[in-house]
Amino acid sequence: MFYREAGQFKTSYEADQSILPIFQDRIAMYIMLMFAFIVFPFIANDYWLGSILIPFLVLSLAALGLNVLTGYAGQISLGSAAFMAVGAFAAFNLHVRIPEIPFLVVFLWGGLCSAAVGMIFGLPSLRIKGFYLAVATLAAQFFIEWLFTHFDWFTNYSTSGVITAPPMHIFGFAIDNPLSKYFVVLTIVVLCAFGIRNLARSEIGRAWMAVRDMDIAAEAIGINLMKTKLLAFGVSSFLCGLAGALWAYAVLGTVEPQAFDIIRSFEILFMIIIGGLGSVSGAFLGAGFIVLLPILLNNLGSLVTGGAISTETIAHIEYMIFGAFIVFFLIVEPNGLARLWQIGKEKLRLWPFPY
Amino acid sequence: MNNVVKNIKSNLIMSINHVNLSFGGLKALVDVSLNIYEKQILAIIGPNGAGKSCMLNIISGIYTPQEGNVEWKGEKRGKIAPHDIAKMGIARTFQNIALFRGMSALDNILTGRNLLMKRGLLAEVFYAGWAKEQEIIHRKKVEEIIDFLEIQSVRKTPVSRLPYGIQKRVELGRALAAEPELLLLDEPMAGMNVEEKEDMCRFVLDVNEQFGTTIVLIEHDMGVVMDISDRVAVLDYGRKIADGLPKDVRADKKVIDAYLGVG
Amino acid sequence: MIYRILVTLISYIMLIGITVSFAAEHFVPVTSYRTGPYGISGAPAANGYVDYLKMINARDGGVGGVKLDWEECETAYKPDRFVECYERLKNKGVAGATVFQPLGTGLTYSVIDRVADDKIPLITMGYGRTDASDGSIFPWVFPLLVNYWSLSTAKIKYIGNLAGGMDKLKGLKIANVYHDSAYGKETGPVLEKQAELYGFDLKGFPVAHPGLDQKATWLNVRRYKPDYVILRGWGVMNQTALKEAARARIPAENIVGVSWSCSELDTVPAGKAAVGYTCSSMYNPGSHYKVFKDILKYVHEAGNGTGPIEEVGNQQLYKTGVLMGIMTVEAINKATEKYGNKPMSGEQVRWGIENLDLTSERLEKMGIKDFIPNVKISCADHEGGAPVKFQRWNGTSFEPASDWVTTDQNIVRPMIEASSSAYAAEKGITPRCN
Amino acid sequence: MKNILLKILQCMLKIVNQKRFILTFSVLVSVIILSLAIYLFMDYWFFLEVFIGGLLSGVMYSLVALGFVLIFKASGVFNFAQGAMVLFAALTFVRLIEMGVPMLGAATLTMLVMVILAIAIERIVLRPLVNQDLIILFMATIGLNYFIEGMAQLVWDSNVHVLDLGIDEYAAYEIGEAFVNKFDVLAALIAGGLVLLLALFFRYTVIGRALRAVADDHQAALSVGIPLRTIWIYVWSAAGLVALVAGMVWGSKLGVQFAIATVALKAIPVLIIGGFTSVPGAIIGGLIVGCGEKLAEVYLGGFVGGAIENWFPYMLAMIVLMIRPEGLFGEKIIERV
Repeated sequence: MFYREAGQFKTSYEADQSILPIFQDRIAMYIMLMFAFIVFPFIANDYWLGSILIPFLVLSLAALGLNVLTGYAGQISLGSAAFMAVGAFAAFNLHVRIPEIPFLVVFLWGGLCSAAVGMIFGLPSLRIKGFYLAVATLAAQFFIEWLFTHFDWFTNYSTSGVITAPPMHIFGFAIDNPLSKYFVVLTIVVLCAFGIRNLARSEIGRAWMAVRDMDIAAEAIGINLMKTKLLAFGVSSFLCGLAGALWAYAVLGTVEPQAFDIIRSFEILFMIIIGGLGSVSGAFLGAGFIVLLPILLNNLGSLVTGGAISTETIAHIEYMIFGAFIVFFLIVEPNGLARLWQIGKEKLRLWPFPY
Repeated sequence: MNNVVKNIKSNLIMSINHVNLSFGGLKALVDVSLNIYEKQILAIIGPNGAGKSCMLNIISGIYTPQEGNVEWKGEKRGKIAPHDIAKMGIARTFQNIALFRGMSALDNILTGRNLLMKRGLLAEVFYAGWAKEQEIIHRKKVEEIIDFLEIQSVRKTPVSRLPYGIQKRVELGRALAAEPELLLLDEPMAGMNVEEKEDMCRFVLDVNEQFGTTIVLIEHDMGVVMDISDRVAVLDYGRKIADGLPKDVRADKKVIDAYLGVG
Repeated sequence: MIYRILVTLISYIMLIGITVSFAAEHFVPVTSYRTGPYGISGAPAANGYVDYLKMINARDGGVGGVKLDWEECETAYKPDRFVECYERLKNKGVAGATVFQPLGTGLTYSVIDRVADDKIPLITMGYGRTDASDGSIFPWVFPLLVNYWSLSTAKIKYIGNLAGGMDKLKGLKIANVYHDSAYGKETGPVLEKQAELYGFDLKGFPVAHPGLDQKATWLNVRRYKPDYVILRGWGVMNQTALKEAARARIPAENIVGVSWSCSELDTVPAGKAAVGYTCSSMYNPGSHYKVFKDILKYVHEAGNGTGPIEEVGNQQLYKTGVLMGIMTVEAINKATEKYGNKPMSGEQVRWGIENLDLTSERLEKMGIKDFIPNVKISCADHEGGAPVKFQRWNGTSFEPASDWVTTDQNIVRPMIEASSSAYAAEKGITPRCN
Repeated sequence: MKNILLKILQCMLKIVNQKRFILTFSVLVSVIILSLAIYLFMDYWFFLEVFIGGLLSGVMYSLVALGFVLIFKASGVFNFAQGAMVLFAALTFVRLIEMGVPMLGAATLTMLVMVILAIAIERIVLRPLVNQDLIILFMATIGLNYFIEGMAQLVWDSNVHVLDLGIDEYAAYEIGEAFVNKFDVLAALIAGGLVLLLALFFRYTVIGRALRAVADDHQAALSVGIPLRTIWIYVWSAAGLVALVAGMVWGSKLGVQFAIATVALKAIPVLIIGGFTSVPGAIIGGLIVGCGEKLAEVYLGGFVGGAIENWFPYMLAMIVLMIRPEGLFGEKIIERV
């Protein structure tokens, strides 16, 4: 009824290739952005902003990064957390060594370092294919974790390996309360999301998908596999690095290798798989699922039972429900939440008529 | 042989000289030489496993022969990556369709133009400046191809949902998008019904005439081959047993034997 | 179907953070970890903590006539989950949260800045950020009783006694087998300082997390031929270490563990390999103290025990949990003495902790006489530098292996002040207390 | 005479040209050279002990890796839940023993439970997802992993349980000055036996053949009338058996507790070196990883501050893959055009 493309004629290819060709989608996007930027800050309390929305956004960014690599370019990676760590530590080190440097530069630096490392560990992808490629990224994961734990230079010789992240300042404003942090994170994440969307619909994006879908054919039509794959690794780890820096500065307030362990890498992989490979919205949906559901269940646990059942039992039931949910969603829609959203839209397109 | 030489209306674009190709013990091609002349349609025929596809794979650089060499426009071609060969102006389709299944027909054909596009990360991230312009320009070109192949209606549909015949067309479109000088078609009409075959023949001929593209195609349907090709080369067990005008080849003793399995 | 589920989910989500009206009670946030690789260690501690709170409510009707109220939150030993719990619980209760006890060093670090902003004290008993013992720089953090560095000085003293006097340490070889993490590495500097002070030879052996297979490490240790081994592990690493030590023919008598390698979870699975193993502890072994009797009487026999009844007074980490409870309650109690019998806020409780003075009489009254030593907290000293008890595992239970061993603040304090003042400089904090 | 020699030479060249040969050969050579150097310059008894110890713990890893191989071989799925299954099996086993069930009975009962689990998994998870992409099945196992972890600790508990198989863990054979732990040797024997069993099973039984068929092509297997579902049940049950054995061995080593779910991580490099599809590969991979990491830790760790055990196996695996992209024993990936 309300979701109709009919009658929306594109008079130019430009219009047809715009980011959201369908009018209603654009509206929806504007509304969402408005909510994110204007409504949430008003209605949400510090708990919501600080410990639910910000982590959610940061991890979505990481998931977005991985989705570039795995979803678009088809290269599996189990080292996202390591690249996050690189971002965090690079940012921190630049910051403590050159304190007067503008903050956005610090974040960019974090991203770029991570991108460089990512490309190095991406090199094997030229020879190793499929699930075997996971080994390269796993090597990155464990090696980098070990590196940061062992060499005190990275932690600026602090007595304990854990560093408290220095305070953030952007254009002279102190970014110290959840609200301001939320705005910074949100802005960065939204920009990145649009950036990736643009890449996905232009030459590079097509090259990535070509490599993913059929690398021999891609090569035969003149796509340089090596360059394309490495570019994917670079962009992906750039986003991960950015996410890592944000995680350290905006979420935890500490920089420690243990915060970026293998478990985190798996989490991020789960996000894009559950959210939907090769779609920007998938990254957000997946992150929502993985980040919010446990917190939600945990809250419900204490909310509903009110301490009648031991917390231990609740914790274990949480695990089970979480796992059950994953399987359930797969059976309902194997291609992830993003696809589910698609189907919903197609249904909406025909509503109220069945065909 | 001489009747061929007589019939050269055009000059040599590629020549394959005495190539040998073998996988482990299996000899796929033995001392095969083949000349490809500009603006001609060359058909390679032969029984299954005669090494036809191997020829195409050598031309498009997916295989490199152990012996022999390939000359492109008079100069020898060393070991060279397929994507560079594509840049030289050689495009191809595959025997079993090799489309990018995750993408729409439009995107598939657009990807075919990637090698004509400029790459710049930042510009594309912001989808600004020349990045945007080139998208529009190439989109126009692609639309022309889409019109030419009469697949306007399925533009936006994911290729995985398209019927076989249409997929073949899209793949042809992807190859054409690169505006190649030499177009390699690996069984473009396999598994098609009569109408589809006729369409495809028309496309092939049109491409050859309108764009003046040289075409090498592999085909089993003798009728088709004899109708559309200027020259026919016959492979059998990795050896070239005949090469000439369709009518001569049809009359050739060795060819008949090869097909009827005599001798 | 799915849409309905999604909708319900979302509506539930909206419920979170909406705070209901509270009764007039002291609110004690209990952040525990009962799942994940460290869950086995986290669960008994949490049980002890909650049991003690329950017991206080049942026996004394709360503190100063005001009942205790608490909510448990699963952190899974992850900093991000802990921060979420912290933010969730910090504003609950009439007067807000009284005091947080993260029971994890990484967790501690992630809230050190936050507690200062939210004015909620942080008790990190026997763990956490060492240089936070300097109360003049860290007003809100309390590494009570004994921090990592003080502990390691006590350990060297104990080893000295074993060797027959500190002068005998000269020329001895001591191996430091540690969990390869921030926690494990932290005692490195202070040990080296003592090594050069007493002239013994020190070598560190990191164990890769989580330490399921330590053959290589212990072969290295054996090759080093140490006279004594310091075991600084956590979780599954400990018992594996003890077993591998036995396989490497290193007698358990020569292995001295830290407080976090000192529970039945570490010794029992190691079987006979652990017999004779000694480790440090903040309290005396044995379950004969009144406090445990009370817990049994008022909580478990009343049928609302938190964990299994066997662990009461018998499980080391359970005792640690009880000790956490004791400190929390005593702090609140101290605060009520000053601010009157109403729900205490974090700020008031902070004063309470800072003025803790556990004299023998007080301990007597609390039913924990010589369970823990006397301690006195001051504005500058947030630790108390309490002496340490060493315990020996005899195959079935821990028994005292030493008298109370005092820590060497002459070594520790300067290091702490150096480190904390550096922090102050970095953050631009002006020291208090004088 | 001359041309015979030539023939032989050619044959040798043929063999030498195979990558696998080159690899194993170079490994062998380097090991020999290394051991020579050690014999001459170092405490070689100690080296021997490290070497053997490494091999033995390697076998412990491959014991876990086997479970992955089975399921991957038959369904191409990387079963993320294998670690959880090990935990579940071990917990069930130890709790039954604590209830006073004799060891053999406990083992049988646990096996029964694992079979039931396998059936349940097939019914509830795999059947609705048949003919889906492998990545999706992989995801399903992720869900399973969480579920089983939760269930294992809910049904039983999350305390640490001592599992005593009645084997003295500290007795050791003494080879010169080197100790070789008897328990480890036994574990190695168990693993070896299991591999032999599975290898025979795959080779000679009807189910085994069906399994291989399924592994090659689901559709084809179905079309010739192989019941995919029952096959899956068999496979998951077999994986359950492996999980049980691994759980028993690791459980008696570490005590049965949540942490043994994490040994799965140790299995990944083993799989990658050995190849996901090869049962003997899992063992060889385990041996390489085991003694590789131990030697590295003991002889190289010192130079870089130690604790390199976590990442060294992956670097090793990476090198192997650079030479042979499908692992030492994995089936060769052939791309048709």
